[in-house]
Amino acid sequence: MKGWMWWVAVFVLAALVPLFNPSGYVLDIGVNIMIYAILAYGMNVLLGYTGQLPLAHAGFFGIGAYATGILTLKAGWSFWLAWPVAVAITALAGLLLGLVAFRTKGDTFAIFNLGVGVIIMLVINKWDALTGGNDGLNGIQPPGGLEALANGVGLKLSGGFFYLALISLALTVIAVARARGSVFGRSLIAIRGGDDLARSAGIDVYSHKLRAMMLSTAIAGFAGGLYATSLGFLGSASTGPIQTFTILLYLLVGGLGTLAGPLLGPALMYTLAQNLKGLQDYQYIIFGPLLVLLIMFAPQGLVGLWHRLTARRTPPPAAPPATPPHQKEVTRAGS
Amino acid sequence: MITFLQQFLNALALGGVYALVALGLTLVYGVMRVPNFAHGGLYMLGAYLTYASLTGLGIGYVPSLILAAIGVALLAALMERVIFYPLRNAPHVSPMIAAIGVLFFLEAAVQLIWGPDFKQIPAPINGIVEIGGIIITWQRVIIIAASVVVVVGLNYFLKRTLTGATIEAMSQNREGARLVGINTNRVGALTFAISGLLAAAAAALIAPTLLVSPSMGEVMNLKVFAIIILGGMGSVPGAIVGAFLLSFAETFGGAYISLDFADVIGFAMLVLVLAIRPQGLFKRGT
Amino acid sequence: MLEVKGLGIRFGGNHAVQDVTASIEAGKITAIIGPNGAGKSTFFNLISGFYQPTTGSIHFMGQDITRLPTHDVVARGIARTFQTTTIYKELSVLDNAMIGHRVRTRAGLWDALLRTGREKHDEEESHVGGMAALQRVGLAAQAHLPAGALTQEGQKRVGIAMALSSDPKLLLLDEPAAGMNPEETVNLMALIRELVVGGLSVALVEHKMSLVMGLADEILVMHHGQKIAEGTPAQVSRDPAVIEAYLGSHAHGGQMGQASNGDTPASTTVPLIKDSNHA
Amino acid sequence: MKTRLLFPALVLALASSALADKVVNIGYSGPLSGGAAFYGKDVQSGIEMGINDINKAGGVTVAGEKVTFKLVSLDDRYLPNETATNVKRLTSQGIDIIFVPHAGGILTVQPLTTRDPSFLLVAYSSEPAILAAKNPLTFMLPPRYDNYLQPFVSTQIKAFGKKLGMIGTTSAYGKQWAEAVTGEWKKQGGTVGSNNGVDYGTTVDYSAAVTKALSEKPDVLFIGGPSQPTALVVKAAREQGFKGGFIVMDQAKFEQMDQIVPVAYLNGSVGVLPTKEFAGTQVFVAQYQKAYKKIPTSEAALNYMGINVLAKAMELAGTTTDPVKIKANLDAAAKALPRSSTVFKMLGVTPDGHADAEFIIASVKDGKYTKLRVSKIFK
Repeated sequence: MKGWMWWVAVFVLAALVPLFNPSGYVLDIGVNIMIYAILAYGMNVLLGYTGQLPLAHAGFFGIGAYATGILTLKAGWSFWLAWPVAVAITALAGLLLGLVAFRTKGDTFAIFNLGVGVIIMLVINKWDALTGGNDGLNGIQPPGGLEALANGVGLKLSGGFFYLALISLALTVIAVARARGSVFGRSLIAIRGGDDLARSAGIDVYSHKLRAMMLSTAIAGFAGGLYATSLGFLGSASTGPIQTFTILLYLLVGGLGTLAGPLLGPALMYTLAQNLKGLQDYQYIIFGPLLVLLIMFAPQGLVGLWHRLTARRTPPPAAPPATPPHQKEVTRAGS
Repeated sequence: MITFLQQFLNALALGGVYALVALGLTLVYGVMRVPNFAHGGLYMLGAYLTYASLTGLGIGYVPSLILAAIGVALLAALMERVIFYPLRNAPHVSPMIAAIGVLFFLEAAVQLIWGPDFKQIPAPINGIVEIGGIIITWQRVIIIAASVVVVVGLNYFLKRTLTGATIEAMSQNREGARLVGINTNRVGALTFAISGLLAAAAAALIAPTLLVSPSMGEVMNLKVFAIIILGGMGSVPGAIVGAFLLSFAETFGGAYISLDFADVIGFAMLVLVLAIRPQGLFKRGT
Repeated sequence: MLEVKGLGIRFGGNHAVQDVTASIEAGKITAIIGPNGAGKSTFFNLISGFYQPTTGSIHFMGQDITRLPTHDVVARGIARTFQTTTIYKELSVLDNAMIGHRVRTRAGLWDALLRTGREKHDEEESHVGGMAALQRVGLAAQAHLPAGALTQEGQKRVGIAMALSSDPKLLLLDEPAAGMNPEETVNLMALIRELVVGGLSVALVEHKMSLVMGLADEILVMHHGQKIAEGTPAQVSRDPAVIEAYLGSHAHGGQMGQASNGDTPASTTVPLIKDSNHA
Repeated sequence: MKTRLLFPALVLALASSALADKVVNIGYSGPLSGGAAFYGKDVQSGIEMGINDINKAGGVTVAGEKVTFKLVSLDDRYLPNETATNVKRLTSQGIDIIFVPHAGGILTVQPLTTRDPSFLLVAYSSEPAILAAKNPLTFMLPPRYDNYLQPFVSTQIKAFGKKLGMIGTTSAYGKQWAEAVTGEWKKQGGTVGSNNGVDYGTTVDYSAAVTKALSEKPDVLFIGGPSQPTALVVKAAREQGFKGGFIVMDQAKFEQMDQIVPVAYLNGSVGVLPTKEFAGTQVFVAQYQKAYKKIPTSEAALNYMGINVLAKAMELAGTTTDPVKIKANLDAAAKALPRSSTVFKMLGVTPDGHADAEFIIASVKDGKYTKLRVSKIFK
């Protein structure tokens, strides 16, 4: 079976789920997984393809969500207009951060981003007049026409949200796959291999990083808008570093720099977390070491393991990289 | 004027604690190039071990502090051996992500053992000192004094002892140090142990003035990272200056601008400094 | 083709390259030699835009390229390789070459997302350009192997292909023969000659004197960051300043240029420390 | 891909096994891990103990049937989206009563209460937006606090003077309280200094905020958040030489604060005390300490009461599954609650679902708690 056929099969099967009339809970899990997956795809653009650790990711998710919430609630816009505008706002915010942040490299870049992530969360939390501060934003409406549309095909609103999320996820996968498979995407991979090597190959590293950042944050904002409308309430807690770390964990489990990983990770981990709820106290006692073990022994996550297993049975050209995808930056060749 | 001097002392005590925690972090970064996100976890664990020694073993404050510091130092060295040493040649994001995993684990483990409630460590010496209308508690006097002692002691250790000089050499130039025949393996674990020691000591010092909880390390973590980036990652003087810069900015920003602003100010400063000087205030080789 | 005037760069208080005025002629092979730490690679890094010079100017084909960012320098036709086999080992040989062609394509993020005509055209062109470069270095048959699976020499060729696929007019090779056995070195020399016959100009930094003397049309000798001699191999090898420089830097200097063998530990650590300060 | 097929099956299997004879499941979604875990666990402990007590007493009789309870707790890490997922999971298991202890989660799931399947939301949060939503199936557990503003303010103005300094917490509830106290203080002719509220959840050191508030030379300080940090604010103020009185927001409890600071520091404070008048109170405190090895907070006590009121309401309504009928009987249940299970004196439940209890308010003098008289009950 060819790669794209698997994807079609997965999406067709997912699209069948609401037709079996499952409980709102099952649909909700589906929507949550898909939101996390979209976020993971966004993070993968920067971390998996470009080799930069974006620790402000949940902040941009927050910007997208709050922009959607504020535009619909306070400015009275239709969701269908507010959503794309929120995505544009997030991309712009990503550009602004990138202009400054990409002056730094490596660890400093990551921690700088973490600082920005905290600022975004604090601003959302303190700016009562705009964001509702600690009270949050309440009463964000479902997209106009979604309920009628869902009812029209014999579904409830939750079914409508499931399909909205599924379409959003499909768009994200297509966008990321196209970006990765392009001339532009190949340049990102080149940057992942090291700034200096990419520069000497003639790639405008700064401008490519900026555009990767914009794509990544735009996707986070896209997920944010979806989150805002499907939940109806926004609070600052979901925009902080803990949320970023959760996305990072999901992405690592699935597989960094792979196309299936960002979907596989959230699907597995979120379902697992749901079924571990009886062991809440132990959840992070398991997840913490899991993160360590993954990064040490399986940096490409489940997809990487799968490739390693199948590689034994297929001829070498399909062999995956034995080395982690993003090499250490080459030291400058000066004497 | 009295209010101003009072705030000055407040800032001094806070800066002392920030400096102690930040020093360990910056040393580890300097020597190992590991941005140790688990550092806040070590700090939190230090507070809990102090609490446990005080209440469980019934020993005094100072022995508890020492016990906690040794315990955390050993754990930090173990962490280096088991996790960060094997990851030394991995992509630079790997140790960072592993450290986040350790932080998750430490928090969950502490909550499981001691529960999620606030714990209180009684101050070893109660009471206050009053000088010309300015009031300071004995605990804060101890904090300020102890941080000065530790900073001076650390400086002596790095400059005047062979082991210290080795750490210095390695943080200056890892490859060079290896060529000169320094055992880089041992230095890594040792540096981690020192950083754990400092974090635990800082926690034991400040704990009597605040509440001990499993998430107390998260806030501290973010602040000390802001500090060491401000000062330049890996720079020892940078960490000290950054610590006091942050504490003074927070205290006086809170006092004269807005208390809401105090939480944001550290990070706003960080963004500003990096926008102008991406290498931090104290430039050093990487 | 390339003229530098008064070129210099300082790291801290240390002049790594100082007041170098020289030119590289079109259609020729120019070698840059000198003892370790003479500033040869720094000189390369300046020309290719990796470092910003503190003084002086660089002109290429009559245009000032002194402060251009690296990718602009590549776009104008100067490509380089690194000392070590620095390539994308986990990517295929063809991908490596296609990355080098990026500078000749213009498709960006929007083109990728919308699959525009430009994207398709550029992708096709990258493929053609990459394959053409592989053909030139004789790796077309290995195009789909992971680059890391090739031999040391193969990986060097991948590096050269990556540089060639940017359609350069001037190719800078930083110690191309390092780590190669004599037979591989001969093959490499043949390759470089072919490239020059094909219309390319080449400048290289090299320690292997056999290669330099057998290949170079022009030689530029550097010592302590300064140019001390320039000329044909025959002229240079008789130049007293050159002989002095090589003898001075190592006592048993006999054969000029076999520098790496006779180095003392001290002189290897010096550049390392310098690296760590400025990298 | 496999997982996508697997998880609905898993969930359905879990859901179908949930219902057993005569055991009614009570749902709970709150923070059980992360920074707010101590709060979520406190609330959980109250509900849990209430259920254990009811079950030990043989359960309640609903429509002639003996009914016992079981608590189903889910962690939501304080995140509203997790709360929503948890609530949907609980309702899909046929659970009709769900406790949620934070405003974000409550506001998120409020619209779900009346959708199919409907459920009764027990909201443990004082956020006014919860009542403003006019949701017919919300039972708001923390009692109204406006009754004690007047006696607090008049006591302190009389005892210390007319200048009030503000160092409350910046949670939604804290801000609301600060506003109400400011209003009442001004109404009674006092002046109020600048607001120096700090987040009691994240502040490392209160000295700076305290110094700032004291620089305005207030006679009385308004403070309050969770008990333990509140005690630290008291400590910082006393150590910086503050001699005046405190108005302590009802979230902080004297009996927890005096574990952390000498009770002499609290002299001149007004705040709330759980009453010791009822038989149920002492039993509750003693049993709680035995089971959880700590002093019960008002979180635990109020939720303990909450589950007792609910059990009683089920008895009166004659159903365990119809949230509308149970809700309709809450007021009667609160009034009919036996003294043995009373921690606070319940005055009833308002028609819009807000619990009304009588707290004993007290001032501290010479390390002793003295009851204050509430002169006027706002209705």
